[in-house]
Amino acid sequence: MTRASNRPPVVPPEAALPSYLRAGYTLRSWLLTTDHKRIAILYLVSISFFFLIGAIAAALIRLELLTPAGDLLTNDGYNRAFSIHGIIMVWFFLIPSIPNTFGNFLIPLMIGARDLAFPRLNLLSWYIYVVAGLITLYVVLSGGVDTGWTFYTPLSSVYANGAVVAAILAVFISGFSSILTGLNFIVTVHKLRAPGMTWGRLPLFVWSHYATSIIFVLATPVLAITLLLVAAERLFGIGVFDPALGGDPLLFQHLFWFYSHPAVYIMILPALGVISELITSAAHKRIFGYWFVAYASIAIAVIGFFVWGHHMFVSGQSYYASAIFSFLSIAVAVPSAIKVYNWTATLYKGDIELNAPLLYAMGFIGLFVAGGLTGLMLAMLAIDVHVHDTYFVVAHFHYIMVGGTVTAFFGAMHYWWPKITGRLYPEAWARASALVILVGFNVTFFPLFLLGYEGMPRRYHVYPESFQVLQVISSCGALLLAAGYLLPVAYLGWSLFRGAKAPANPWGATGLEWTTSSPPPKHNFIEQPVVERGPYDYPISDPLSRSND
Amino acid sequence: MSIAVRRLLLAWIGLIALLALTVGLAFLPLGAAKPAAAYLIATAKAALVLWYFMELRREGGLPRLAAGAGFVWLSVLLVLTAADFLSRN
Amino acid sequence: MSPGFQLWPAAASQHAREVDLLIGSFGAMVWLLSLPVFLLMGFFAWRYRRGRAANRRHRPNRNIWLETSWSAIPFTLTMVFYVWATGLFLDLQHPPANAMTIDVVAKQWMWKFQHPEGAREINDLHVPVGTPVKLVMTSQDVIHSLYLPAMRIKQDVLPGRYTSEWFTADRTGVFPLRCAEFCGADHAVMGGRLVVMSPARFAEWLAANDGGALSPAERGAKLYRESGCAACHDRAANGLAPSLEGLFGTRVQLADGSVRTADEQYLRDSLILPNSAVTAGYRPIMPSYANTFGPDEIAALVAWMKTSGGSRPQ
Amino acid sequence: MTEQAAEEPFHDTDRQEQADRLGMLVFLASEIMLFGGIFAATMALRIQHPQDYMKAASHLRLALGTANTAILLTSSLAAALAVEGARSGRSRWAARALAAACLLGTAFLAVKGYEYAGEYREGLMPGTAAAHFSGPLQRLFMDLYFLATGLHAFHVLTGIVLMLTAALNRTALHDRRAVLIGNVALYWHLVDIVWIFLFPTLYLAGVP
Repeated sequence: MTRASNRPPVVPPEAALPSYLRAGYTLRSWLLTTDHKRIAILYLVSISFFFLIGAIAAALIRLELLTPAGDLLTNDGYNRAFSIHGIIMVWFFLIPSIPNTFGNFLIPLMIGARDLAFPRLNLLSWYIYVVAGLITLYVVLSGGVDTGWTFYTPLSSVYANGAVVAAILAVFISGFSSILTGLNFIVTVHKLRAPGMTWGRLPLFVWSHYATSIIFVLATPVLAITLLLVAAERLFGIGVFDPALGGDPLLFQHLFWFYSHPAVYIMILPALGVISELITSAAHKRIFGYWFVAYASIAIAVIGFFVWGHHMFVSGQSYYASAIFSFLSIAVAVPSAIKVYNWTATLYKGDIELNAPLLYAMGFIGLFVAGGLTGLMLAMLAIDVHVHDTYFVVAHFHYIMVGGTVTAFFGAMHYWWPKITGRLYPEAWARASALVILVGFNVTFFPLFLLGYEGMPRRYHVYPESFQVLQVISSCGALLLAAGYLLPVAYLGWSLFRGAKAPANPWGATGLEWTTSSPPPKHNFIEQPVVERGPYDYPISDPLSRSND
Repeated sequence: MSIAVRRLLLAWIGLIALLALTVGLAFLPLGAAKPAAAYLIATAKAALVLWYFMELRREGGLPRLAAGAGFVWLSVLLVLTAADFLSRN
Repeated sequence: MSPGFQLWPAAASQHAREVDLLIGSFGAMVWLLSLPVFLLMGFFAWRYRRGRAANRRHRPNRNIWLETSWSAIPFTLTMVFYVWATGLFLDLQHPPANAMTIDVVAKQWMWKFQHPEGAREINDLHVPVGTPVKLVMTSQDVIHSLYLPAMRIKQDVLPGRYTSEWFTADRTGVFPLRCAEFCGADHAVMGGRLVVMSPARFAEWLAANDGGALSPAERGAKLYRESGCAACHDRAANGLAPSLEGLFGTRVQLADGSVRTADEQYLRDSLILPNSAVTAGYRPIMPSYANTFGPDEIAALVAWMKTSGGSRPQ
Repeated sequence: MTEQAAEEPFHDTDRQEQADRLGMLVFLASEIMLFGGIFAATMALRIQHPQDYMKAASHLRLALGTANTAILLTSSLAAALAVEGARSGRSRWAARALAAACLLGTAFLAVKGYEYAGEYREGLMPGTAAAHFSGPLQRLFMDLYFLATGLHAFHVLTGIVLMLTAALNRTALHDRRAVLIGNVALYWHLVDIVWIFLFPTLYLAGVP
């Protein structure tokens, strides 16, 4: 049942038009493809690989922290483990996670286009990502780096051992993949919308990816040049950030966080877009306050550029600047709060199907609220002075990045699985895994808030005994969380071969992507769709209320 | 000479004149206003290039927005960073 | 640092208790704002689940007033806490004038403390209860951060710059002292104890530990003499360089027309980068002492310039 | 005049042209932010050490910098004229204007190279045996100078290659929409704008 277009859904018989998966079986047909859907699959495979490596590093960290003494890893080994964990998870999983897989796959489908605006550029950005990834693998194999993912100077530029320059090069290169992806999305959304697909009819998923792309394009180059300067300092003694050479280490922090704070929104904005789709589809109801939610994405992307100084409250930054950044950081919470309240209002009087994607979405909202509100605490100057650089911060950003982004990633994986693979996943297993992930996540990361407030700094591999109970609870939770993440791998893998064939629109959802077959043919639609309704035009159960609409 | 070509030539004359002006101003005793004047003139030159050479005058709102975004965001970076450096101690 | 399980860190200053109160009340407000979301979400999911008979008639899917108010009210409430938190933070930036000043030099991976009376210690810091203590800190290598959880304060310690933090302990005891900014291999063990003692015990400790060592000011005076600074800076010298007597804390007119306060940072810069802030009326002839003096020596020289208050070295 | 067919995924050439141009403008915004890091670094140095910054900058040759600014501004004019030429159907004119822009770009690089050689002789090039500086701040300024102008020169070189490609491309010269030439010219103008801001940052800052 489709309402995005008043034409009957065009579902071609399998023989008439092969799906994108059947458009070629050779390796070459995958590696040289310009089909956005195939490139999305390439990304999915490669980011899953890096998620695994990052997770192994995380496992080492959690094992080491079982005891207060440093008995599993040496001090240096531990430092390399969390550095690799951070670098890989941030740049090789979280940043590309939702945009480059689901964004790549869905944006053209959702706006009724045949592909992204620059298909070859899209393939190029995957290759750039792969080159960067290979360099990172070299870094891992050659012994890693001990700078942390933040590369603070002068530690990274003068004192650190390890393959710092190679790691910087990897991150530098991966940045160009981000820039090209963002550019491609922006142009696609502007220039390839189907006839009738006005801005007010864009799915919120597309809005949030548009906002993300702004950050990709405008923030990433600053990181690129900054890391280049760190490498120059390390290699040639160009002391832009080295006080011994006349430079200023705080300048590095300014430039680094000018990218890295908006980068948090690169990770969370696409997730917010996913949740808007999941909630409306499960509730079979129009989103509450479409424009507020849409503009909230843009507002988050823009205001997100004004708040980076809240990472520097105790760094020696001028306290006037700190007071300004604190105020701006509180302001950025407003659009996020709007989204959460609007999702809740969307559920009100809906026709709610308690499916696995909704469970993931509700889990996301809970964790995102917890992460966001503790973020608000960190924006408060006097509180931040105490908990900055402690486990409180670690807990906070894991709630946003793992509890938020990764949960949304799994939610998206279930929701669009039928569209991407043409198979249905086993619903009962999926609900079970959603619950295991939610419980496992909280057991892993909630204790870290307490550890942080008690005063345990981050990046410690040995710690006072009084912290051990909470550390052990956290490590046990990590085991549960790992099980929760492996479960979907198993049953989704099973469903690839044994799952029931998926119809074009298994959810009864309204987006354009559900009007074409599952999986879609090479150019998405047999004929150009014409859009005549909004994105969430669900039937209203009571005909009387129609007059109010 | 068509109007379009004449317009480009005039823009170029303007640019060269501004260049002469900014070099001239550098030798006047203006004190702290000197860098401000130099950057003001640089902005005017950039605006001429954007408006006439890059033809933003013929464009709609979207390309103007795209061309302006980089400058706006760069000024966010510079202004807030300067806010720290200027107000330390 | 008693072993065993604990859920709340010890608080040993008025500021620490105020931060606890702040986070406690802010936490309460946060629950107030988020609990309805959690409850309503669960309630709606149950009440309006598919197949259950329920009244699903609803108003149009937007309500500007509702949306504006649920953005504006939490924001306004948060602003109250912003003012509170920023006020507490600004207190931390303004140590009382009578604070006891302790010089701190951080290096990979230890803390060096120097008391004004001459006692020096490593990793442990002894202070008297009830006296404001100001730590003036610099680093010899990378960025560190001196973190006193019981005081709820920390401040990054930078190479090439002075930063400071202060506290007034209001109960005696032994509290943790840690490095909070990742600084390399042994970051995790770069810490020690903050020992808060009664004034009498502290005086005893001080007497027992100065070991006949020179106070920082005395060491500075000695350096001034032995390094030949007097050749230019002495009043009796031929006006090659400004006199240092009573210089500290005054406003200095610079050659480029600007004015700077002669604080720790200014004096340090003048030793390391002498030509970036030349006093009006003098020529930029002073060589850099970056390779001659380490942070310890610079701290000693600065301490001497602060205390000499116009008197010449003995 | 030849009419090209729209490529996948576009349905008509109009749309495709707009998309290409928008893509270029978005890319240029990204380029501005890339140079932004260097501008921030020079700003920080100038705010913290205004005297040393000025003294270090005074060693640069203002005359050469000014000449190079004029050269680059003129080459930007040539690029704009090339677009105008292609659009009015005068493909030979467009080719000549592009060639002129390339030539001026090369002249810019030649002057820059001459300048670098002079700085090398004066011992102002960091990392060389002959280098001698009055202190770390002068060296840092020169480091930043070489980084900024080096990165810019790399962009100049890229621009010249792009314009040469366009000048040798018959289809592009005969395209009355001037899609390729127009986009190449956009890139060239941005290279110009970056220099317009580097000029007061590096050269003019040295005038006492």
